[in-house]
Amino acid sequence: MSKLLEVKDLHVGYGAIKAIKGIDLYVNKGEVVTILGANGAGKTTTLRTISGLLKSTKGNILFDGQEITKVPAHDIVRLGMSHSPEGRKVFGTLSVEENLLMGAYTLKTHDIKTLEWIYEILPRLKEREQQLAGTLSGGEQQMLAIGRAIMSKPKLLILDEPSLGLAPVLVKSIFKAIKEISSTGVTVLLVEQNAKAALKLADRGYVLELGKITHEGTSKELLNSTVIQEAYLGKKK
Amino acid sequence: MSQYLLEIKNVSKFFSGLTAIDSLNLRVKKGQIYGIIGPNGAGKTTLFNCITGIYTPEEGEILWHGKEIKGTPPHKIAELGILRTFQTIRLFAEMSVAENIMSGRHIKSTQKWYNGIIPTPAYYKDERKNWEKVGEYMELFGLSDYATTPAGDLSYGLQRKIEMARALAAEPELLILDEPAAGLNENETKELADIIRKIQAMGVTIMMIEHDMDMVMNLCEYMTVINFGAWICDGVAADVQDNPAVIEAYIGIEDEDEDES
Amino acid sequence: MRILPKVAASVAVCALLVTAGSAADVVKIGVQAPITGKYANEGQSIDNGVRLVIEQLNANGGLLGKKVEVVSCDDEGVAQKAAICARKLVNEGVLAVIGSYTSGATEAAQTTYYRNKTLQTSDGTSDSLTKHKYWTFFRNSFQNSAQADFTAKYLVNEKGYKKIVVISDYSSYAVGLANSAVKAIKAEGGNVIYQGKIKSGTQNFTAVLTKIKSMKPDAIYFSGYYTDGGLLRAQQIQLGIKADFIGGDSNDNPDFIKLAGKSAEGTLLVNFPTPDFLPYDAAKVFMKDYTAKYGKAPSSVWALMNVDGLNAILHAAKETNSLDTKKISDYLHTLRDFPGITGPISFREDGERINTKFNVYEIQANGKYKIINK
Amino acid sequence: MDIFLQQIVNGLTVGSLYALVALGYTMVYGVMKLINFAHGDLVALSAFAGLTIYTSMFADGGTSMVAVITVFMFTAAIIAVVGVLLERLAYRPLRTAPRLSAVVSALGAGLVIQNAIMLIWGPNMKIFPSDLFPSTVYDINGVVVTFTQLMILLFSSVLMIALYLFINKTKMGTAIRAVAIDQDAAKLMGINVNRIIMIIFIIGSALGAVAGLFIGIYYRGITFDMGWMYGLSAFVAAIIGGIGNIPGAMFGGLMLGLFNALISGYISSAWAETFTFMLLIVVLIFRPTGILGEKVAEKV
Amino acid sequence: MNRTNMISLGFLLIMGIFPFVADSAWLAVGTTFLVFSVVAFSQDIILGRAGAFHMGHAAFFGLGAYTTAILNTHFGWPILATWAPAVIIPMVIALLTTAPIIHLRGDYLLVTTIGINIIFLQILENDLFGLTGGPNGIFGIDVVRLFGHEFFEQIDMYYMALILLGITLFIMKTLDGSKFGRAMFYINKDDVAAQSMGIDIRYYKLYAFAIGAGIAGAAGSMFSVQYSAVSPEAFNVLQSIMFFTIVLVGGSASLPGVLLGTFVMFVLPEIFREFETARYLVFGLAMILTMILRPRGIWPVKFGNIPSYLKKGKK
Repeated sequence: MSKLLEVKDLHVGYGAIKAIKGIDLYVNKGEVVTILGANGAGKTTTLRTISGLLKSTKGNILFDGQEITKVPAHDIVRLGMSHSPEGRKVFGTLSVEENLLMGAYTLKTHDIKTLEWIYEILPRLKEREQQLAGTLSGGEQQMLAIGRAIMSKPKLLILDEPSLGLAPVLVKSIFKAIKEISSTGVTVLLVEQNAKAALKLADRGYVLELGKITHEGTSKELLNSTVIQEAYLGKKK
Repeated sequence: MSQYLLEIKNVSKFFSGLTAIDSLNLRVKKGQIYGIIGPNGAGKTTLFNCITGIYTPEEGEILWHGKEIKGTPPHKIAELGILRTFQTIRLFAEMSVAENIMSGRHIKSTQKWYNGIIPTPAYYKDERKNWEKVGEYMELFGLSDYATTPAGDLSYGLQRKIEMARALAAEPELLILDEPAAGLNENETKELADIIRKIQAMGVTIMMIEHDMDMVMNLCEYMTVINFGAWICDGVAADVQDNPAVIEAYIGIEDEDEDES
Repeated sequence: MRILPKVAASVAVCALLVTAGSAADVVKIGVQAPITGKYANEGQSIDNGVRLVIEQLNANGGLLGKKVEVVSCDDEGVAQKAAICARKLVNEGVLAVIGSYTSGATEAAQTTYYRNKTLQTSDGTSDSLTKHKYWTFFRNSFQNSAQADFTAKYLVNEKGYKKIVVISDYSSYAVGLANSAVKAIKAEGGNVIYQGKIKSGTQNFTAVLTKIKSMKPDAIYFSGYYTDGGLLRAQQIQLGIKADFIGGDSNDNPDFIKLAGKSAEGTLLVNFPTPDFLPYDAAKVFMKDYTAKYGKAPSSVWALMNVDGLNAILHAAKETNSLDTKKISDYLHTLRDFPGITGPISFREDGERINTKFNVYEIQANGKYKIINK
Repeated sequence: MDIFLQQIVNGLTVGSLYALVALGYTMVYGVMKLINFAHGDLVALSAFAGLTIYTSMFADGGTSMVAVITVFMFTAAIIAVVGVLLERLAYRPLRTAPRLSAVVSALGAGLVIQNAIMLIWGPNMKIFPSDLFPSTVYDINGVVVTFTQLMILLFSSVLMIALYLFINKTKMGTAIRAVAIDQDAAKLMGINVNRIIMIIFIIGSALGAVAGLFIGIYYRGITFDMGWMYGLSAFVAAIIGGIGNIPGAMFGGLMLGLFNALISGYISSAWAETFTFMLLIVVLIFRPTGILGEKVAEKV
Repeated sequence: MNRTNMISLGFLLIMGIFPFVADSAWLAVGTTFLVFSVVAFSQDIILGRAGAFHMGHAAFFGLGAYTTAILNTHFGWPILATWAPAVIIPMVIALLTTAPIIHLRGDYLLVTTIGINIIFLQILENDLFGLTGGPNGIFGIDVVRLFGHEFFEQIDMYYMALILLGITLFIMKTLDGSKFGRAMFYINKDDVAAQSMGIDIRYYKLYAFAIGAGIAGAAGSMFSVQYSAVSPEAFNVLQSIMFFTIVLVGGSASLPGVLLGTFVMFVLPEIFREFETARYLVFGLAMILTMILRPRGIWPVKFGNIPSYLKKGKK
């Protein structure tokens, strides 16, 4: 299997604060990989650096064999990476449809098929097509954020906490959608709070603590170890 | 007089139709270390913002010593003795550590309105007294070496300490800590736990949000778990840790396993 | 505080010594004029005019055997800048200051010149310029009230207007002229149906003009400056207000015609004779020299007025054989019919120039002026 | 009644000029959160540049629609280039600097443009020829409308409708709105934020240029320092409408124009500015982000 | 003795002997420099310390000037007697006008304070109650008389302005060392954190406006006596913009910064008068360049001015 994304010895800092202290990870083509970790562990920072929003202080990022460490964010999108950010960040005063069209900004003309497919796997969006994104519920906004991210037909889809603040029933449908997306061959890098659900979906996982990767392994290994429970709920007794 | 220091009664807060806090109840006793836990986005910080007056909840009561304080502006809340730290550190980054901590002395300062222009003997005395207090708090938190260093130039761990020292300098009755251990390493976290115990020993009641469960379980005498702004359970550490609803809220929905076909 | 006077005294002595040292071989003449800003045209003409006169004077051996030097200060037509200029020119130790162009800038500087015994001559026309009766001040033009009297008589008696509108801007000059005109028109038995004000430089005067339109006036008298007057006339015609437009002296500027465009035709202007209409030989010579040196004519008669003020002062210095400003002033107060380029010059005890004469011009289709009063 | 209608016509004319200028402020503010204090001076610059282009190209040929359109196109292009340069040189280096530093830079840029105008064209008033547009006057039941006024109303409404459609109905326009909402999210869509900002400066400056030319043609006399006055009025209009909001700028401009005309016509032109700012303060007290502005939730 | 005190005293000393080396024209420039630096400091209290985007300071400066001018010329008060009202009236007006808008954020406050300035100017130009003298202002303001002595020489003006600056520096020092000055900084740096420390934002912002307006009023009074004339142009929005720029170019909340700012923005253009019209062009370029190269001003503020007994090891 070839590596679609490879991160080597990545360091990121804001001023005096070092958020990421040398992490290595990779994502193979077609895989679903998840990064787990408590709040403040540096998951979001890692994703933002990969997609070019933050500059690394040290280290390399390779995408599809190409060095992208210094490529600006908007050009990385053109290479086939799409990032659905934490907190959804939908364009509140744009309609659902316009949000989706923005997702296809890098394409000359957007693909009707992709749009139809998105409406198919996320039917709520079709109902709300002309509504302003800011008026949607949290779950609907999350669906929109995911839908928007796959409008550009990416090779790699990065999802940052897609289930954040969502009711269980919504979490289920979101994960169902992610699964469907990955089944079409899209590689997925997932940061998730909901560790169980994430690991069930993923092939492999990394556990991030205080800017360092402390564990990695297949989903099964991680699910069966006590690592996760400890990372989130503290050591039991 | 109520036996509780702080009581939250059926408090709800809405943001443009979304329910951030859903008729929540909790009661904090004097001298307790009280934990508020729950997954990201559960509404914990919103709750703190309601208590400290940054938001005004639409429904319910917030009682301080049995008296309603809902709708009181934040600076009055501080004067009542409720001080806080922030999830994303909010220090006066360009100002020195000592000056940051001095902001906690603001409500204790006795300077008159004209002292901004004309110094009086009382003014000099008041200044001296407050700076000395700042010195004491710097000593307590081990910050004395950094007195003149801009707060923003220091590490995460030190910044967390400055934030706590600043709040403590106001001599609060209730100290609200929003994720004090976020971004700290293991040693720093341990040190933090010691500091929090020391603060408790000084007679200050503490309410905290924390994700570091080790720390929460060790420190907090009582805790409430919330998700989607609503109460899930409360109790002492052991009860909470074994509660299936809590585990579900944190690490996922067990029944999804069976869902697969 | 106690040492303050002492320090002041010692420094003043030093300053005196310094000025005395340099004053030995040159005489300085100050020009305070709006060399930049809205009235730059006029200010530059005044500056040029003074420099031409002094150049000619120096070529003829200077003043009392001394070389004369011109020091200019740009007051931008702004009162506060004028006050700064006054300080500067006094510090330079000038004998006399020519200017400024606007009444406001002149008035702002007057007190400083008076306190420092420096002569000043200005074309400002506000009545208030001579109210202090400063012995240092000499007006080289005419009082607003004189112009207002002339205008009122012309409007009411010769033209027989029944409904007159009077508009000014907010400057003390224009307000003063408008108030005097209203008073004079009433005294002549005329009827002022509306007196309004516009804010100079705002360009859009349609609101006030629309209001005027509903009153159906047969004459609009504007006492402000040409920069607004031209636009006011153009917008009046645009709005279809069929009234004669009579501009006060400050509308006498080529730019008025440019601004008003075709609408300029038929506009009446009340002013002192313009340079081209001055019947005196000295005026013709001056105009020729000026045009030869600067490649264009002075922008209006105001430069010539100021040159006359300067000439009168130079004449007085020669006559009294003195650079003592008090002596020069005393002489000037008794001066009668000194032949100036804008006509005979005589000063009253309060520094007022007396016996000036006015014309009414009509702007022709070709942009030329035609004298229409008797 | 016809007096009232006349004031309305006059107010709308001035109002549409304000609106055109206000659009430049609001678009830049929407994306960069920066008051582009130099914008008013760009408007003044366009009047001078347009006059020079006209006199050098069509000095003796009289006027034709061709001439007028050529002048408008050339001037708009020149001002757009100046606007882009302004952003590159004075604003882009300060994107991450404290807010007020960019404000000072904008004030400095305004000073540079204003004084460049003075050095190039001199301090005196320059005058537009009166025959650029036919001096036809239409008298509709006592309400007088000039050909120039009609042109101003017509052109500015066409431009505003075109801009509205561009912003709301095209991909580029949607991208501009997206950048205004969230630059990071926009980058993640593959939108080149720098390019969008450049486009905003091109559009804003070009609209300002059109306004500047109309000011020259309508009022005829132009001075190097007139930009400040139009800039401030337009800026106030943008805030009243809700800064950052494009229909808000159009609405604010027209409203301010009408308000001024009615105040001047019925109360006193002497206190027009006082009333303008009273209006602004009252609007801000009741609607802190302007009439059409969105409510911004404070994030803690 | 700390650094700020040393800089202040050193500066006052240098300015104190300046008249012995300068000619009278430069003395006039020096006097205006002193008066303008007082105004700049008062602007800095509002803008640099409390962090309120205030671009209408010339109004308060002008209020002080006109108070003195009106009381003196219309009502015959001696100049000395007008000093107290020239401080108090701007303070009161500042409180009344800013109280309804003090909650406005950033640019909104900026444009409404411009509005205050413009309304003030319109009142002056419209000659309200016949007191302000319209567009030309008021001329012939008296000089300071004390024990039968008339202080009208340039050098008198200079030393009066220097004393005023000395008083201002003393007030600034007291303010910075008080809970009031600190509260302003806290609000400026992070208003949410400041509130949570018990600081009433509204109160301290208004406090800043009141003190700032009062000091500006005193400077205005001095200004009117110096020129024996006041006129609206001296207090228009462009002047406000100048004071605003002085603070930011020099370095907000920085004592030497504000002095440098006043020097750069006011004295340098005087020195380069020969360049006449081009100087403002160069000036605008310099403003842009300064902000690009030193976004926090030429001499940015340095915090950490704390009692020496708290300073231990320094890291």
